[in-house]
Amino acid sequence: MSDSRNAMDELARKVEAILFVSSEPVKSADISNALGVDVKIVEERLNNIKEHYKSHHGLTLINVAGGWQMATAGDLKDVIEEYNNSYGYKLRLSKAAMETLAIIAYKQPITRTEIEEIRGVRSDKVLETLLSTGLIKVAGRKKGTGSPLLYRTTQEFLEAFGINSLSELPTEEELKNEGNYS
Amino acid sequence: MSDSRNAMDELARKVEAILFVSSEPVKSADISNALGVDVKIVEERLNNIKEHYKSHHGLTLINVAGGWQMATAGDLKDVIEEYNNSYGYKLRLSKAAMETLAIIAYKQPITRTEIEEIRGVRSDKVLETLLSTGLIKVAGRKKGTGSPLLYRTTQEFLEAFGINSLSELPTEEELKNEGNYS
Amino acid sequence: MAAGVDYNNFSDTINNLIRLLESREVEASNVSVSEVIKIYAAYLLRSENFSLSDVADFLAQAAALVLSKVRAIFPRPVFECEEEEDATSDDQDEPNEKLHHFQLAAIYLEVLHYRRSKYFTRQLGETRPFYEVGDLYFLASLWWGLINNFNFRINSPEEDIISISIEENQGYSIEARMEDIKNSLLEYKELTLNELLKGERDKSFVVSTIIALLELARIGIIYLKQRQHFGDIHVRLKECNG
Repeated sequence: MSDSRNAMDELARKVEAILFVSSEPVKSADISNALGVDVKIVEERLNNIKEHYKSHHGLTLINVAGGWQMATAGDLKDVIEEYNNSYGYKLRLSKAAMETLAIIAYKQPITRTEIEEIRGVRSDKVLETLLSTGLIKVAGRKKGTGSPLLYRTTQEFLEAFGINSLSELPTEEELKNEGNYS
Repeated sequence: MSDSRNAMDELARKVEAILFVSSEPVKSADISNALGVDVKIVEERLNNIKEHYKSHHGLTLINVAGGWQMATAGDLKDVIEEYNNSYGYKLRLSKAAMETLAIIAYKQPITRTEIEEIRGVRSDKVLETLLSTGLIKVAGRKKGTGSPLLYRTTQEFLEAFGINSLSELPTEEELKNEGNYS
Repeated sequence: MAAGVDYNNFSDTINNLIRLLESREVEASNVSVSEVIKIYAAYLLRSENFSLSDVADFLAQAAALVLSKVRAIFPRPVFECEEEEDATSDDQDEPNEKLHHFQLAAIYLEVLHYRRSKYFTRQLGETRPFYEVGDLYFLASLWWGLINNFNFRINSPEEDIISISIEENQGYSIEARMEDIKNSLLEYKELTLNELLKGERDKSFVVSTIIALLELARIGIIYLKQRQHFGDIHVRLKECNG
């Protein structure tokens, strides 16, 4: 059991406290800077904490949007949902919205017209919905006629889908070959 | 170390997870109701968790406002403060806060009542949040009955939104100018 | 609706009116509900004896009338739970291969989201979703949306909103009001009718709020609950797309 004791040495305690007060994912580099400790050592502690949580706690660490975030253990989903379902990461998108989101994720920055070319249907309302979810944002205008707005996914997008960066999405090639992800 | 293992039995894990997701103090009776377990047993687990935290973690349980709340360990106060000052300041806002910020940006100086008239909902909490971000500030009082506080955006607001002056806030035409069919 | 209503045969007259509406011989949006009610009040004042069942009949007829009108003033017959476009790929002659990849990607995203949904993080005060500070476009679009709704509310004609402004603007106003209500509920989870009205006594605002609530309930976006007779009406968001 000594390993779990080690997991919570002074440094690990600090790392844990920092993660706790941050409601958003924290980069290990930021912790490293804040505590003046090598990033590798911080990452070691992060792993230790995660391990310790696994064997003793109702908590876990998730690695998301390029950072680390404290969360409740996956197996306690039902308990938490029942306790207070307003805390869950509730996000339900229509098929049209998911499709549009996928296009933006892969093709960003992209204009509405370009999205519509791919989808074959008008997409202004879907874009409005997606903007209102915080999953995408307007990121400037494209140069040229009409200078249309460009859309991009946000940090919220990475968090909502539990990935660290866009590079974790399968490539278009992989999708093509894979064929059936369902 | 076996006591710490006991501290985190299945029930304790659930109690811990519930405390974690609650941003406010939770009454042991509420946990007892939620989990269908006697309140005394819940309190036993709360004490176990507290004990376990004491010896291993950067966290603690505090008994406040008639309920229990997870918090960072008292001795880590400085670490957290320092972290918050330099990194913990991710500027992301809820839609309600963004709405309020938008109103202040375009209509400043403005009172809370005027903001609420436009939004159609109470906005006191949102204003508090915004004040704490430094994006808005109180800028005097309006003359007249009650002399309510007036709110304004700050220099920090301009910097955050990448504009030099308020005159650069997009007009309706600029916003709509989306090329094709808008 | 300038045509006179015969006070003595009020019930028949209103029945005829509803028939005309249903056969589309009279456009529902041109009917002044408030005028009909005014006349009915006059009718009640004149006929000192009326039975409860007369009143019940009238209420049923009035409800039918209001329903026709509500249907007429909504620009689209169905207000989808969200933005779902109806045209998706129905009339495409050949499968859209480009889109197919993204449809697969969308499914992949669904899977990712399902996995992510097992973990709950702490929420400190603010409610999700979060928006990045610095998104000038979003800030501006919020402002222009809010101010347009606000100006519309303020400028709505005071008088006889049901008969006049419904025809001109109310279709828009109700949609805007529905949007407002949805947004308020996203923030506050539960609100009462009184809170939604905020002491506003402007007829147009009250009517558009009530119609918007009824429509939101009809399309399954909200729950309405009145816990006691004549008590306040509690409004809660149902789970729905988007």
